[in-house]
Amino acid sequence: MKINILAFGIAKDIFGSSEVTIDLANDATISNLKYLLEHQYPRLKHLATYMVAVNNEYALDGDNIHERDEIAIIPPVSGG
Amino acid sequence: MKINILAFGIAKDIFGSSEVTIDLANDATISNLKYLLEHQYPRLKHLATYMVAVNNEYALDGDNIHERDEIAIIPPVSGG
Amino acid sequence: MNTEIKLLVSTLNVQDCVDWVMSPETGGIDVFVGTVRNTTKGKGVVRLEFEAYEKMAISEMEKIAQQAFAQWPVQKILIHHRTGVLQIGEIPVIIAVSAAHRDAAFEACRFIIDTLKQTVPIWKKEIFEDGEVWVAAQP
Amino acid sequence: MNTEIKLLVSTLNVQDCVDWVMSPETGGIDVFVGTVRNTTKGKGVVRLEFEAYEKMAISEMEKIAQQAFAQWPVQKILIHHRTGVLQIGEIPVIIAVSAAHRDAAFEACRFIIDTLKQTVPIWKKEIFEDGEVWVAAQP
Repeated sequence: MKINILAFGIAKDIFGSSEVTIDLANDATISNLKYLLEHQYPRLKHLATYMVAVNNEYALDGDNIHERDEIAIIPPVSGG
Repeated sequence: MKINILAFGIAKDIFGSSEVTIDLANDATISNLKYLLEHQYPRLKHLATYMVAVNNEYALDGDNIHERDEIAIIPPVSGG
Repeated sequence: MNTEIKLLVSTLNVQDCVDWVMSPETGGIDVFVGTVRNTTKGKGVVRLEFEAYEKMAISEMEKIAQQAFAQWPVQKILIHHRTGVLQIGEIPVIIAVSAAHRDAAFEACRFIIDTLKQTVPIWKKEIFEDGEVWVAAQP
Repeated sequence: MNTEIKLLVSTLNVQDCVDWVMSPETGGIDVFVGTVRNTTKGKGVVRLEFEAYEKMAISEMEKIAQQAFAQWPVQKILIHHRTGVLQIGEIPVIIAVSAAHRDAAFEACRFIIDTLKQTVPIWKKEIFEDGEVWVAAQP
């Protein structure tokens, strides 16, 4: 399945875009997604840390991704 | 010596005035003053507590009072 | 001057207080705003009246500010306190503290209001429908 | 509604925030005002740029407010956060919390800003004379 990934902050700089499309297996997990992204955008591995949000909630590595989920890369936040 | 005593809050109600004059011995202490005031205005003894200020500073019971000192009765404060 | 301490008879203004403590070096400001509640111990309050021993109140508030400067790395401290008659919802006190980092601002601000309520010669009379009482005066 | 949570592109106003949380039952309001400092780790800052994942940021701030209501007896919670370009001295965030008694307002306000900085998807870029950096992004 084709999944759109939203990027914010430094992740947007790393991707060179605020949105990229990734091809994932139907039963892919957050872990699978991170592995693919880090392969394609190695600078992701140099972040202090980063999270993935699914439908506006922080997701765990084992969570599954479904078609039409809204996926976002959340680098370390620094609001306030 | 004649000493003017300023009164605030409930002390003003007890004295019936914002200022009263008391005749004190020249070497009088805060303790002596309190004793005289409580004799003359027994309702003072019913306060939760009260302090005496000399020249805008809280005074201790053993402190001496001098002519021209500014003396004030400070009932429990409740600002803020 | 890094303190502004005033007793005022007119309405206190929060924005003015924040503007006064802010500087280009400031990273965080904590502001405490006291307000007149419509009840005390379940009883309806009509209004409050504040009275101050003015010169000593200013001097005690200045002491508290200096104690705060000694304890926390804060930049500016403002204390504005009303006197006179206040209606429900009016503001008896505003304390604003600026600092490079927020922890100092929070801690100093809370110290200042807690200590002010214990030591500064200001008195509050609560006016009820059926009487009035000087707060904290009686045991 | 007892919460007002907003991302805004225009100047934040402290007085409006205090007015919104105040009610006749309120005895104390604590307000935290973040401000843009002119230096970070000794280096001169020219301006900041804030970016938010808007829908999730609102939802995370709402969660924090609900956690605060669960922990402290507070009445109303307001969180206003800026996005876009901010100059030195401008206000990125205002948090205002009202309560019958001040301890709850202080504690909830501090919890909210501390948690916001850890969980809410908002990012700050510091612009220096000679470059720029996304704050906290690199180890």
